[in-house]
Amino acid sequence: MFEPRIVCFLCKWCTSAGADLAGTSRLEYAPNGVNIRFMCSSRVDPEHVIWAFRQGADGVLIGGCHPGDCHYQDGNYRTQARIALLRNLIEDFGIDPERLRLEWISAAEGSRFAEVMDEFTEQLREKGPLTLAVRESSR
Amino acid sequence: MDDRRSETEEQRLLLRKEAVRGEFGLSVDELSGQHLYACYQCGNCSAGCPLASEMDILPSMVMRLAQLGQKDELLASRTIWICASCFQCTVRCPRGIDIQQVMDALRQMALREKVDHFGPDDIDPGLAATVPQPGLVSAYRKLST
Amino acid sequence: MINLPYYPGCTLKQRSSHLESSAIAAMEKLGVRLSEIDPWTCCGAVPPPSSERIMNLIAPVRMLRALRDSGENRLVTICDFCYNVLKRANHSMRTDDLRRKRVNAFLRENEPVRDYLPEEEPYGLPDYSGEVRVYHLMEYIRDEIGYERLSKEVSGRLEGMPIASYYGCVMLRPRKEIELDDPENPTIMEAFVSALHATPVPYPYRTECCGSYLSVSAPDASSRLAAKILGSARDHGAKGVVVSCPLCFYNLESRQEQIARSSPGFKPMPVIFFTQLLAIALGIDDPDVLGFGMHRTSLEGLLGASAIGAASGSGREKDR
Amino acid sequence: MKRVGVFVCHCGINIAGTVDVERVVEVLREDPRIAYATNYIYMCSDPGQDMVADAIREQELDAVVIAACSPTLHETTFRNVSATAGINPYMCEIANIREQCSWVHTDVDRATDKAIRIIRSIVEKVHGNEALEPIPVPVTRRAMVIGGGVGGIQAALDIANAGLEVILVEREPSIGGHMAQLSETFPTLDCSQCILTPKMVEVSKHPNVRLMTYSEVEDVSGYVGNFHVRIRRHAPSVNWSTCTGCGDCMEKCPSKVPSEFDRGLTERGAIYVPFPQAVPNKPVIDRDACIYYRTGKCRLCEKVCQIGAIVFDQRDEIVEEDVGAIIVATGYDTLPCADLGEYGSGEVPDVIDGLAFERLLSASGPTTGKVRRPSDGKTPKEVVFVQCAGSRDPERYKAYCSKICCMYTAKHALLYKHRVHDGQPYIFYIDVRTGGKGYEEFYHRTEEEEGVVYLRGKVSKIFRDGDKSVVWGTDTLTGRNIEIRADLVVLATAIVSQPGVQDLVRKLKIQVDKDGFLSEAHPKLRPVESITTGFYLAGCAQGPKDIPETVAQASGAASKVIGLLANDEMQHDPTVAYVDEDLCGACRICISVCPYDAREFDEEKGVATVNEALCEGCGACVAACGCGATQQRNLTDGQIREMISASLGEA
Ligand SMILES: Cc1cc2nc3c(=O)[nH]c(=O)nc-3n(C[C@H](O)[C@H](O)[C@H](O)COP(=O)(O)OP(=O)(O)OC[C@H]3O[C@@H](n4cnc5c(N)ncnc54)[C@H](O)[C@@H]3O)c2cc1C
Ligand SMILES: Cc1cc2nc3c(=O)[nH]c(=O)nc-3n(C[C@H](O)[C@H](O)[C@H](O)COP(=O)(O)OP(=O)(O)OC[C@H]3O[C@@H](n4cnc5c(N)ncnc54)[C@H](O)[C@@H]3O)c2cc1C
Ligand code: SF4
Ligand code: SF4
Ligand code: SF4
Ligand code: SF4
Ligand code: SF4
Ligand code: SF4
Ligand code: SF4
Ligand code: SF4
Repeated sequence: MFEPRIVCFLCKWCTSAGADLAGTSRLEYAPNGVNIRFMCSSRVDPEHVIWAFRQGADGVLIGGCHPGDCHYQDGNYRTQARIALLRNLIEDFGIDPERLRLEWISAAEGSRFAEVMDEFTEQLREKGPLTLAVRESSR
Repeated sequence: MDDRRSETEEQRLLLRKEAVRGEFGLSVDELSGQHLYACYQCGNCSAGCPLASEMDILPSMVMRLAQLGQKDELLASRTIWICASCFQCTVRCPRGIDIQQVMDALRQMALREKVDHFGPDDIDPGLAATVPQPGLVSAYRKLST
Repeated sequence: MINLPYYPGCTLKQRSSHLESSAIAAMEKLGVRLSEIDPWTCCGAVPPPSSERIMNLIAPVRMLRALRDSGENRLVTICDFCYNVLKRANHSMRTDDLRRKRVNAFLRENEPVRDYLPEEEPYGLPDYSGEVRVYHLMEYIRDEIGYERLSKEVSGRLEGMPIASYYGCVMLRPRKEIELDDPENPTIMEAFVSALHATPVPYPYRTECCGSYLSVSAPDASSRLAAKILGSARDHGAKGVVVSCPLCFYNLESRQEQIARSSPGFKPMPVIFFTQLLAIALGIDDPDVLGFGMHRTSLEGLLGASAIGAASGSGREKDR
Repeated sequence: MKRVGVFVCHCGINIAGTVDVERVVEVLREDPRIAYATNYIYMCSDPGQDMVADAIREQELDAVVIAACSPTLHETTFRNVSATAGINPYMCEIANIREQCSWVHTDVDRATDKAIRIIRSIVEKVHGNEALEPIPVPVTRRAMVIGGGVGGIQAALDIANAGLEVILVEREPSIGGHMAQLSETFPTLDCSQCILTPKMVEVSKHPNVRLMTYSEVEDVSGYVGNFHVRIRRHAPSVNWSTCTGCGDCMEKCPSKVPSEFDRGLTERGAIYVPFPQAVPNKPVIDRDACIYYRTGKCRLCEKVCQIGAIVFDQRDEIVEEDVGAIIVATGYDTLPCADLGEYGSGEVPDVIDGLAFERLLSASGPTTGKVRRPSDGKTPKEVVFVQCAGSRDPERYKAYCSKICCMYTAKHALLYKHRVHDGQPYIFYIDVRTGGKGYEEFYHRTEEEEGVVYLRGKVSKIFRDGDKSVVWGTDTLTGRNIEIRADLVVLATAIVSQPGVQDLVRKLKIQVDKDGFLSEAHPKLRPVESITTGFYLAGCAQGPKDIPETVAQASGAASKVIGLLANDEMQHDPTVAYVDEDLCGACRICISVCPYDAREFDEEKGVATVNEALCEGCGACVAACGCGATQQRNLTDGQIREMISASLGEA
């Protein structure tokens, strides 16, 4: 079976804490993602996402606090706006925009985090590996 | 003893989710363009309604019964025909509900299901000859099919 | 002389012709010619053009659109019902994208094919989106003529006359669509009465509904409301009540006999259209214009026997 | 290249049960980016910590990665260990292979694989890390409190009692705020003046408090710990240092205007103190009301003042001060009755608001506590109280619940019954909200023992008829409409934000919500702090509150300030944003995205800068910078790219 590789950018205050909770609650989920912890989802630069795809990621997950809960007031609104634009951009690159996922997961939603990881992994399995002209050439 | 209990039992509104968030409420919402559940039962609409004393159910209670899906009771009420669409309730509702539209929606539903409440035969010919057109037109449009 | 596009509506042509005749004559004196738009159709008369049914909007929008296309941007109307319908139709063309599209599409489809239109504009003129300002005549007087000027133009004939204003239901409401005045604490009619040198009488029932079309379907209920309104005006010292709506006039004036029957102790109260009041104040006394003959309740208590005698010598009642 | 050491923890079987730690170490030892790798059963135990410290010294490591539990648990522990072993604490990073790996997976091979990727990505991060020191920010150990209501007074006293200096700035001629207007206070019915006046005096006499009444904040610059404020002291037109407060001038002043303090129920002169217990008890001349300022004639006050304290040409004075922290306690206002058209637009004389009724009830008020109605001074026998007047009405007025009016209306009805034994109070309500200790009991007492009639419904219209005020309401419980011909109507008008608040928050650069109440940093966990560091909130300025809550929040804000000012310096996390000046294209996007106003523009150099003391390190500006000029310390774009690559590489 194809095992997609996922890069997860998680904010420290909500989603990473939610992922920790999934751990303390011993919720099992697919081990396809590696988490990179930022202070806030608004630290995610579109470049990072594109870089991840070019380096072999089949999917990118961005996790932030629910709207209104951002530790830095409105960082997640910025993220949302940026990601919406980015979706169009990656589509132009020939990347299925569904491979980029934005989720609001709070520190209390461990099970949500597990669910999202499973769901996303399954979705990417169906899509198969990402083939990318730029990636081929860089390899 | 038993009889009395069954009587009181019948006076209860039997709530089921089909009634509370069912077809009826949805069609009232749709026909009126208002959200029934925005109503928090302050009673302001009733308090200011100039025709409240002529009604069997106060406007705020119409809203409440509609929330609870009590279609039959509402469509049989006198209130929906007595409401003069004067907008008094509408301008005062703290939740911005156009109650007058809800009344209109209920009238329409009643008209669809039943006979006309009011038709050309019911009008006094003398009256028909003198009353200004808006009165006649409104009465026909609102009270008959 | 200013030419002002004017929408009469059905009632003013028939059962309330005195409202029209007095308005035209009075405005003429103020340098404004009310010129009837042509053609016009019934506005629909039902106050709530309910959100789901665009049909109620077709007739008013068609007229407003034609008016705009003829290069006008104003329309005045006098009947409160017409005003309510036209103004709200206009409001929804301004604010409701969906309805604007649907109504305009409907109008387009039913438009006569005009083959002289250039290719690139297959749909003719642009969508109507509320470009015309709809005035109530009272609003036009307030905003465009101004009460200050008005009070200089009128004679002192009404000096000190205690008159209660009756607003009825649809002239002010609903607030967000009509925006003529504060529906809870309006001043437009009282200020008008003052501008005519009469004395406005405040009373609590001035914005309470008179029953509207219930006079047709539930006449007793409407009589009871009318009795309260007129009684309240009287208790506060009014000698007459001024109205602007034909249906209010009917409920408060023409039905006083019925009111008296159902409310013991009721005393007749003169009721007059604001345009009649304006005409008198401007020195008009042609009985055909004032149309006191169409009144069923004597105006003597308000205007005095001599004034009425002169004016009501003959009157028309078109429908009879 | 740095010499990086990796320490893989078993956590008993918590990690080792799913992750093959032996294999992890083996693989990592092959990695050219890693100088040293080892594993241990409990890394956070004393022997584990010693092992890390020893390895740092012996292996001459520049940086370490601890592959263990979540950084929220032991990041501090291992950074301290690193520091004791002689490397900069920011050279230590945690790879989370427990919560985010061993505990959530069961397949040993795949979990081991994932653990290796996690560790490699963190290894790349420490390679890019630089040694950092916490940013020291000097602190001015003095505070300012804006607003001298009960909230501001309490906060000022708490700070002053902790030995710190406070400046208390009040806009009106006297401190006291709204509480000074109240009669008795729910639920215990203590006399408001009796409990407030001693505090007013105490704060004015306190050696650590500098009281500035009749003053307003002109502007504020600087940042937490180092604010510079300019305060405008309005000219009272009286020399307060010589004035004895004898009151002769006020008695003689021929000008009369409605008294704000008495809600227009009485009049005051142009030269006045707002109320007899005012602090300071020195008069001011209201120049708009003074005949002399308007016409050039009068000066009667000057003639009667024995001391010669009147100074007509006195000018406003600007005072400049440095403070380290600012508490905003500017209180509330009430919705004007004039806004309520259906309740008579404020034109019905016997329809008054709650604060006016407080004045009628107050023993020191215009009627010495006897309830008399404004129109003709008669004792009202039937009084209607209208709750939620302008509250809970998103359509026309305020969407929120004003929180205190249920309680003060119950109090009003009860006090009215105490004053007028044969009187009948009615209360129209939608809900009765009594969330507070003893509040529900108080409400029951009014309802049961005092014979107050509660009517559940909103009042739709009030109008005057003869000498009565007619109230049309409804009782939704019986489904009947109600008419009451009342002698007096009291409206529980909505609590609204201070009209001047927009102007103030612009000067302070703090935030307000859509209703004009000050925004707190977090609704649950940081309710007394503003979003902007260094500003604290107290009382109704933040939202409707009663006195106990105001005082609690004021003390909370004061203790935050005392904590902040405890040292001469504060430590600030150094993982902040910074700018490579050569790359900056001067687009200023960073300035617009920063939620903390930490970004500024250096006009001289033509580049954007970061105020490190204000930066919270969210990274929003870094991501927004199109030129790559802005970076974040120890989380640069370069580091992130390496982390991504490592996490996707072979395991
Ligand atoms: C009718 C009524 C009855 C009440 N009864 C009770 C009761 O019985 N029990 C109870 O617990 N609570 C009661 N309250 C609530 C009580 O009044 C408040 O909780 C309390 O007054 C809040 O205090 P504060 O300091 O936050 O605000 P305020 O009392 O409003 O004080 C704010 C101060 O800041 C000043 N200020 C404003 N802007 C500026 C500026 N820009 N610069 C400088 N100074 C400024 C103002 O002049 C004022 O002195 C009642 C409220 C009302 C309306
Ligand atoms: C069903 C429910 C839902 C709620 N939902 C919300 C909500 O959505 N939002 C909200 O803001 N609030 C909510 N709350 C309220 C919230 O739980 C409390 O406000 C908050 O937990 C109070 O914190 P506390 O520290 O005062 O008390 P607690 O949380 O009770 O903590 C007290 C601690 O002291 C310890 N302790 C007790 N006695 C001793 C002793 N003698 N010696 C040593 N330790 C002792 C206890 O073990 C406990 O750990 C909810 C409450 C309930 C019941
Ligand atoms: S006024 Fe509005 S919210 Fe109040 S009861 Fe009527 S419909 Fe409901
Ligand atoms: S619109 Fe109908 S329900 Fe509303 S106030 Fe008027 S008569 Fe009453
Ligand atoms: S450092 Fe963390 S993972 Fe290791 S033994 Fe301690 S608690 Fe467990
Ligand atoms: S008369 Fe002079 S001393 Fe007395 S209060 Fe007035 S200003 Fe002060
Ligand atoms: S000068 Fe002004 S303050 Fe002094 S007494 Fe005259 S009016 Fe009053
Ligand atoms: S506290 Fe009571 S009276 Fe005040 S707004 Fe809330 S519910 Fe209404
Ligand atoms: S990192 Fe965040 S807080 Fe710091 S300067 Fe940038 S946007 Fe402002
Ligand atoms: S966003 Fe970047 S380039 Fe633009 S001003 Fe800020 S630092 Fe300079």
